[in-house]
Amino acid sequence: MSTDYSPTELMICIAARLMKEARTAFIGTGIPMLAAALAKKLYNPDLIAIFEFGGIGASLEDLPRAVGEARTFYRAMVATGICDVMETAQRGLIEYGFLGGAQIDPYGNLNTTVIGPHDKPKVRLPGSGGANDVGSLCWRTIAIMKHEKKRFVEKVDFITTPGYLDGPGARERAGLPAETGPYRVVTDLALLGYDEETKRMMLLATHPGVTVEKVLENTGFELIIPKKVAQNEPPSADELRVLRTEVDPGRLYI
Amino acid sequence: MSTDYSPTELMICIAARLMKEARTAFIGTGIPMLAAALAKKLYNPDLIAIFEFGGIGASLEDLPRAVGEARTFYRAMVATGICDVMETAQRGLIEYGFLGGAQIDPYGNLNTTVIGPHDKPKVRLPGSGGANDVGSLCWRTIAIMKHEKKRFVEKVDFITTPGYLDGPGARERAGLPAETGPYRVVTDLALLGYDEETKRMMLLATHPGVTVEKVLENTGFELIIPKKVAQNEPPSADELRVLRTEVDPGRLYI
Amino acid sequence: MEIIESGQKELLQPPDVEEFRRWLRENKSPALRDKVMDEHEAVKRFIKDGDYIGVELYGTVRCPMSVIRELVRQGKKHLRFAGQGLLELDFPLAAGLVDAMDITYVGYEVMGLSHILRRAAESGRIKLVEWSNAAMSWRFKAAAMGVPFIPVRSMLGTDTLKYSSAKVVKDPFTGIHVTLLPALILDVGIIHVHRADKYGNAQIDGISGFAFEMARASKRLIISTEELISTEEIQRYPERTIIPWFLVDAVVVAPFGSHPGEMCYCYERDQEHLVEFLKASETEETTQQYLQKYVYGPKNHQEYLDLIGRDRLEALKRANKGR
Amino acid sequence: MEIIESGQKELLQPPDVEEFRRWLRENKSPALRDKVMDEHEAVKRFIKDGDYIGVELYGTVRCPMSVIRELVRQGKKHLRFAGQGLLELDFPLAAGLVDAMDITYVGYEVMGLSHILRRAAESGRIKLVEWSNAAMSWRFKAAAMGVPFIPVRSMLGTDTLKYSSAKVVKDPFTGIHVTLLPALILDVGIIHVHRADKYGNAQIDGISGFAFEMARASKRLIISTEELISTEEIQRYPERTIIPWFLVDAVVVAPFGSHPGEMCYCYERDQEHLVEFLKASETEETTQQYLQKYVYGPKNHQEYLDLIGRDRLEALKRANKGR
Repeated sequence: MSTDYSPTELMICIAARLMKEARTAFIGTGIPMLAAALAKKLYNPDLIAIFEFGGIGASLEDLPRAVGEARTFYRAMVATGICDVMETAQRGLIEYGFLGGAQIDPYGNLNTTVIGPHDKPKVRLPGSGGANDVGSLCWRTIAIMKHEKKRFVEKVDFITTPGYLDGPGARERAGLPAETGPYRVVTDLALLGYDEETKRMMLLATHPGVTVEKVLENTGFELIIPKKVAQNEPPSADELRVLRTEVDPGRLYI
Repeated sequence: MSTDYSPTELMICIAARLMKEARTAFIGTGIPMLAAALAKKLYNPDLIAIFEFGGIGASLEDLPRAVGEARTFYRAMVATGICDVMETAQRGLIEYGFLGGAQIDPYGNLNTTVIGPHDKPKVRLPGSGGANDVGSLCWRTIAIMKHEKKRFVEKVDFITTPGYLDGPGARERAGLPAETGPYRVVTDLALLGYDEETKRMMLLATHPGVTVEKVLENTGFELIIPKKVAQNEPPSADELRVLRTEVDPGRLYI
Repeated sequence: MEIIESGQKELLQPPDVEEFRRWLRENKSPALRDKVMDEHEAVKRFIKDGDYIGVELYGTVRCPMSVIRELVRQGKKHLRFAGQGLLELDFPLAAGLVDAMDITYVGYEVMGLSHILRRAAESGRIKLVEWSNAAMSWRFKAAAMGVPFIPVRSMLGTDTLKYSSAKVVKDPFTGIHVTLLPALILDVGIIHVHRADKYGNAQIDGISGFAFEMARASKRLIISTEELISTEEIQRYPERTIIPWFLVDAVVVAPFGSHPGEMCYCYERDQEHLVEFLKASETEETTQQYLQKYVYGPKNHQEYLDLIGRDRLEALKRANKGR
Repeated sequence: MEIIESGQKELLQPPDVEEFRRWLRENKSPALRDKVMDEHEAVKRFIKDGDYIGVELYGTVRCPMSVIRELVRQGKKHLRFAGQGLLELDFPLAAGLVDAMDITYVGYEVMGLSHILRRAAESGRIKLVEWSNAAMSWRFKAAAMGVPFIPVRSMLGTDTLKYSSAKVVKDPFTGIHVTLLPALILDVGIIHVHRADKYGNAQIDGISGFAFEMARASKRLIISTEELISTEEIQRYPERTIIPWFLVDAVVVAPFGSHPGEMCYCYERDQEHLVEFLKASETEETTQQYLQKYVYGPKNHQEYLDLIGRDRLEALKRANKGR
């Protein structure tokens, strides 16, 4: 255990621990990449990292700087194209997907398109990118977010990427593949999940030194607080060592 | 001019002459292959031969024995797959297609599926293969047929491959690409085409020594006979020399 | 989009992409396991009575014959096939193992009709549903995409459509009629390749037919390969991996695996043997004699190759001109 | 198949596959012509005011920057773009050449938002229609197939669909709802590749993004290439030809053509230059200064490379580790 770590490092470690049993994961640039690399090194060497533009099964020994660059297929067994990768997800062969966003709502719906009205936005964000596809087609998605009231909102300005939409059964009614949907949210304050019955977001565990109250203060909607809220372990010495000396020794991201 | 040639050689030469202006042609095994090779050598070196399982632009210096074997892409610039080739045709990039069949009707519809009822056939034929696709998607199709009454019938037992279906506008009404359809029929007796207005088969030219009457005797439907029926030139000495010594010196097909 | 026309034949295999997703999730593992096994084990473990099977090939090219002979040897029953082929369909048909086929082409191009198909179809012993070559490949493509259908502009207006299970609808964007082909999800796919590693990462030289699509449309996938190569070699040219390991269940090493068919850049087809087979196939009796000699007789691929003879195989290799 | 939902945004480019067929028939020639030309000629001849343009790339990878800079230099107007990109979209946006985009992602991944897109969108200067990355590639795939739409299971239930021009229908085979994406036929496609011959036969190393689909979805196609190779080399490995010559109108030889982006197995991206651009892009004024210096200033790709400097380019090459 160590107390000398950054919030980003903690988020990476929490996300990596979620990958302990994962077989395949759709990886985006940034924290998901580091989490996957850390998980591969410490917990799950068989984890297959998949990048949307065609890299499948990269070693992740060198951290990619972007989702399409050579390190996403360095020593990989497959270098294909985006249609093949997305269709692999559409067939149900990709288990986990990582997502980010400017806003998230209690059902895990994400906004990366606009703040304000679509045709005259206050802030124009990049757009869906592969997020909508990952959120539609993977079995389980994990959102990585900064935990702020303006980001955790009752209703997102624009549903770029489907969470549970407006509640139980809504994904299936819309035509999205059955049994898919949001699984976890990793923030700088806590680890969250979803209530099985209502499909609304639920606190699972707070980070070291973070109270339930602090989480609630930074959440703009009614969050389900179960009777027992766990505490996340801080990064272990092992996790930090591997993260800093092997995963990102050049400190590209951390 | 030569009088010492086989009916097959004549058919090859007639088909090759049809390729004088062709840019791209979908080639099947047998006569179309020889016609394309002969056309490339004598009339149209730029003719691009396309084989359904992926070979595009083969030299045809060695005759393929089958539509998928290495000579269909020997010294070709592209070796791809069947979907890509058929989609290239679907986009309208393949001009000519060659077809054969057990039966043909006045609208150029072809049968290669069954003689007799489908579920209890008198003769089970191979099935469509790529024929339906070639007949649907290429701009112009050329049928190569033995000219017999039992093959040139008023109504084919089974429309495997679309000709003009039941007449003018029928292809478009069915959803087939506009302005496509049967163009010529090369038989061992004659060269035939289609009347622009009725879309019914029409005699264009008889082979050397063949009378219009002989063609009619061997046709099981009412054939349009225009006022002026041309005479096909027999194979020239040049055509025969190239066919025998360069196209098929091993006499695989002729 | 109103339905304009529906093919009247039943769907031999439902395009249930939800069931396909669930099945793949529960049964497929991306773990890097050594999957090399002989054809006996591959067929025993991954093909079951009643399965719907697809075989990837074109003409006599890149045919997974060693696996097919083993399938016949093990006498798997009540099979249904994606019907595009030659010997690889004629053998199971002649052995009485096939109940139904989605057929596009069973025949020998310029060498003539399939006598075995004729006997099976004309006696009414098997159910046949009609498609075109492209349609069958596109049906695999739809399954590979994980969607229940794919729109195309083939088969329209014909009896091929009428005796299929396709549907015609009006496109809501442009108003033209298009054929919707139902996805074809295979219980088992069988593909012969030039080289693969022990995990199943496979490369194919030259044209690739419908290998890409069929591999992705298969629940279980048996790869046979001319050559086993190292994973390092795969990793060096990852763009050449046409079939990734996580789709593959068995890797069967089978040099001359396509015999009597050919393998581009490797060996020519055995025309003499093909003629021998076609002659034998003319009657039921001689067909069974052929099967006895070449399929049931040798107990595995090696014994089959011994029967054909090393000299003959080497001659087929020498006849090939390479790249 | 009843229509369950229709995206409310207009189709920026109609999926008229009949018109596409006619256009290709009348305008494309498979003749083996030498198509090598400089970027000035390629842009002048094959890009017109009002065109709908697609640029193939992913992140800062394999970006056809030399052609894009020339496009901006020639000031082609009222363009519409398939909106997935970074600098190759930001440059024309900043130059005021773009009226509308089918957008999926314009941004810099971990490096942040596009300031140029923000100014264009927040001022209401451009029309935006929303899609996902896969949806855009699938729309190219539909066009490449020559069909007006393709069914997928993405975008359902979201505002992304509502602000698109997709439609949702009930699949007549299984009853599930699927999204129908309209085919996206490009007036012009621009793709940068590792190597091509003078006719336009092109090879790409490593992942291929959506090059295969986009090349086939384009009426006119400009290829820029790191290296010109002989047709003999193409013929030796015909399975490596990802873009066949008959799709290609111009072959522009452009070493370091992706700069400041990277080219896998060749050179790394120029991170320093990217940061310089991103900083400049923060205000309208500094953006125009950047364009003045790096786009309008050099009169062609060679002058641009001279401006960047040989040492720097060689360093980017050395930093790459190859296969």
